[in-house]
Amino acid sequence: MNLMEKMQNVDTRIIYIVLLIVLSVPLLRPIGIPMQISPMTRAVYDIIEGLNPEKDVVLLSMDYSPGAGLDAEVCPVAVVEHLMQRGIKWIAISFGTTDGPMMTNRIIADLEQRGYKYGEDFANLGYMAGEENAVRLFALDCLSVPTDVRGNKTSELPVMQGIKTIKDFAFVIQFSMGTPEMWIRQVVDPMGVLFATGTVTVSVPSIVPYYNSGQVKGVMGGVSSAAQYELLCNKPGRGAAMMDAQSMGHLIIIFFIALGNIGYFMSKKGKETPPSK
Amino acid sequence: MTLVPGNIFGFWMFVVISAIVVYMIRASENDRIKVSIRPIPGLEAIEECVGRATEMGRPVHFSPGLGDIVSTSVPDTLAALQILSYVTGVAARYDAPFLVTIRMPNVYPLAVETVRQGYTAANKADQFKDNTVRYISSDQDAYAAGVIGLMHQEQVASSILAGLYMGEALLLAESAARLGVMQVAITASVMQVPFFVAACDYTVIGEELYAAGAYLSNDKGRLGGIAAQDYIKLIVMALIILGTITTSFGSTFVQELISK
Amino acid sequence: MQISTNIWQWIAVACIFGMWSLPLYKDNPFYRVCQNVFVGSCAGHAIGIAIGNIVHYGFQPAIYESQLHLIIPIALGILLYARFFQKIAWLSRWPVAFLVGVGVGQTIYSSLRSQILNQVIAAMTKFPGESIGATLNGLVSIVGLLAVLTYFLFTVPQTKFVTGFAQAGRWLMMVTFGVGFGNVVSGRLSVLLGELLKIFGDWLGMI
Amino acid sequence: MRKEVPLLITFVISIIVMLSRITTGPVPVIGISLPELFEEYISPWMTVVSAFALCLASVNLIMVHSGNISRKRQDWVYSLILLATLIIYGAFCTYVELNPNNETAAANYSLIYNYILSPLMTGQWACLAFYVASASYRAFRARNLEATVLLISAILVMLGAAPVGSLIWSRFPTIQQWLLDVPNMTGQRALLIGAAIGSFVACLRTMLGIERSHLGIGGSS
Repeated sequence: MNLMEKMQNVDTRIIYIVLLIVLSVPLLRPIGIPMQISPMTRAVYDIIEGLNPEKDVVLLSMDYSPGAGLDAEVCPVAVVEHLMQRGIKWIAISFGTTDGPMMTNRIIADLEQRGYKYGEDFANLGYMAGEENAVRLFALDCLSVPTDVRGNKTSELPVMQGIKTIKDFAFVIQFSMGTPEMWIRQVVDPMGVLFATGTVTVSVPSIVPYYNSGQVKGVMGGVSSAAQYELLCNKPGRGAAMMDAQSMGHLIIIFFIALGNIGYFMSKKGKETPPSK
Repeated sequence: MTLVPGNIFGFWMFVVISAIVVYMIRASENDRIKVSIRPIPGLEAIEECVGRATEMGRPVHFSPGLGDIVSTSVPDTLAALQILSYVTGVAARYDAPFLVTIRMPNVYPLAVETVRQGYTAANKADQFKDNTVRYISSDQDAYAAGVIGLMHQEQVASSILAGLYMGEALLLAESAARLGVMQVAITASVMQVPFFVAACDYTVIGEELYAAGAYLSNDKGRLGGIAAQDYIKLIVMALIILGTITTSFGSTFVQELISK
Repeated sequence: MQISTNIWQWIAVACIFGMWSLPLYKDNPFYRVCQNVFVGSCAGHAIGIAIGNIVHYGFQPAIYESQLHLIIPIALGILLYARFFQKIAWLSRWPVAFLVGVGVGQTIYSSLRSQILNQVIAAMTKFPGESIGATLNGLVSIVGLLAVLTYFLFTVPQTKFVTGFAQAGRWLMMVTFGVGFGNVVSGRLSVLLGELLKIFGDWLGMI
Repeated sequence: MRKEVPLLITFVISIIVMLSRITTGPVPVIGISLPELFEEYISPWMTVVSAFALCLASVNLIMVHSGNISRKRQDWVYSLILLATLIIYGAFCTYVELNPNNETAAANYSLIYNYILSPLMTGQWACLAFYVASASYRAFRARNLEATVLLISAILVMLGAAPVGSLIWSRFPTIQQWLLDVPNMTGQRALLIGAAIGSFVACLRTMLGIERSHLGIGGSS
């Protein structure tokens, strides 16, 4: 077996270990490579900067599950941090996955430890079955959710005072693992609310047409976007901590592609012509 | 009862295109129009796939994807089953060993029936065996792992992946490519196409899946539906061109009309 | 470095390694246990949330607020399970028909409105643009859009022009898929990084 | 009866739901407006029926695995583990859902959720990063012109999206943003419109009962 064939036949487990090492080192010893802020992320920041803490309430649609890990979780954490910094009230509800309420509880648990008040500063309305249909039902009548996750009557929550339909929210942002068609179809287009979305990195390309058409006013996508957001808020968190490692990860993947292709072309040269396409 | 403003154009567009769809489906069923579909290169490769397997004396693998028949993935799964019917016919003609793997319990009975009918239609009912169609697991990762295991065991020569795919598409296609399996992927799952393009020999993309289903099954109603989709697309393209021209001359007439 | 003394952190890390043992090592009993606990607990969680919803949105308003019409969906919901009894299996078609009906009704018009008409409006470009760059971008967008749509025209006569234009559409799609692939790499790495952050930070206390 | 009733249900319900979002004012005969009909009846019904549907997959799972256990099929022990977790988890979660005021139970449930279910789920997903790495080494070959175009744009995006890209060449982020905003946006928009048209036709076929295989009634008519 010559070198070129060897290059084509590295055991996958070696690849995995290399990947783990390359990712771990910058995680433990960050270098702090400066980053640029994308206009789609800045748009979300600007919307929240423009809200009025006296009267505005924000709705978070929490439609991600723990499966997507921090790639989905860092965006809502960064946005909620910003909302709290500015003293803006918010309400969370879930339509896309039964895991949503638990993800909200994680954020709330941290805020409560820091002295914020459940029910006054924020509330978690839980999961509503029916996906797209439920989104529309809630938008038409926000009190159709009888109780929150802690058994309080929704209509009696201080943060819900003055909220009847989706139009009473100053801003709606959905955090999901996919694309926001559900909200665009049922709420944004027919009722015209200010809407943005935070999703996982994978889904960003599919959302760009909606951003371009103005149906979605801002897009956050995964760790890199959250890191930029943390930078905007001057509060580096877990997103920023991962960025150097993320860079190295990209480089090593490009290296793997190159390695595989060099081996492929060199070994192809030596042999007979491959079957035609 | 009146229309809410902002939906007037949309409503009439709905009525018009629904009428087109229904008319085309009926007209095609009654042979009033003849629908012919452009060649889809990946589909020609199916025969090559089966032929290759026959020469090597090893099986062809087919997967109708991860979709179910009770969710939004219905069209994808049905199209995949129509393709399955065609592939069965080719496999029967070539006497190639054939293997179908299933993820969704609901799809299993439909797939068994499709394959059985495919063999019967080719007058080779005796070639249909109980283990031709195999239920693997409803968990997508377990399904992928099971299929990869089978490919090793049975030394599959070529593989046809049709229908809806998710994250594990990467697993399936990459492992098969490593085994030197010739692959044709037919999917409308946009997110998975990059992996298929990179790892498979032929990739049939997006709506080509539905067209392929109609084309290979020769179901006249479905072919009519495909023709209707083309008309809708032409209407959309005309609107875009018209809007661009009027906008360039400083008029927002078309936009206002559509928003009415 | 300060290793966590919280037993739960240890359990969480064991679960992560259990799942990773498949790619990093090979199929093994520990992985199988994790895999089955995973599938079982997801299903259990879904059952709990579903029962909660049935009670909160079905039984409670039906009984305490005497919204008796809610008996209809409760009955339909129960009929879903008729499929497990061969003789009355056909009854489960009714709730399925209801679910499908609402689903179709919700999407059919709104997909026309939001995904077709509003995107069509957004695609209309003003020529010439504000700068040469904007004009070129506009040109790429509009010609590219028409080319990809042409690629998906199946029944029109395939003249040389149509096939050539469609091929251009296919090239554009390859660029699109490349962008998608780049983002997939980035996204998958982020998930793994998040796990490493938990292992090094929450468990080993190295960050 | 067996065929006609479900087809009729789908047709009537879908028409009401569709029209309920674009019309106002009472319908001549029934005297109630469609939006009201939708909001008061159909929509709450849908919430309840879909909650019942949520359990369906779990029931399927229970049937398959209890079958494995009773027939002592290969690896039935794993089926037992699966069933046991399902029952314990299901019971605990149900209790928490029905007694939202019991804070201790909720806190304990959160512990199990955050430290068992959630790491298992993320662990599973994180494996995809490994597979992407091995796939990029073994499968992503520039084996034809199309794959080459795809790979080049993917690499440009990867370089532009990571901060390190701009250290290598300051224009990478600009290129990445352009690829995302212009060619990608165009391609995605076209795929979006195409998919919407496809789904429109599929929905219409279902609505009119031309497509009925989801109900298990033959193929298309």
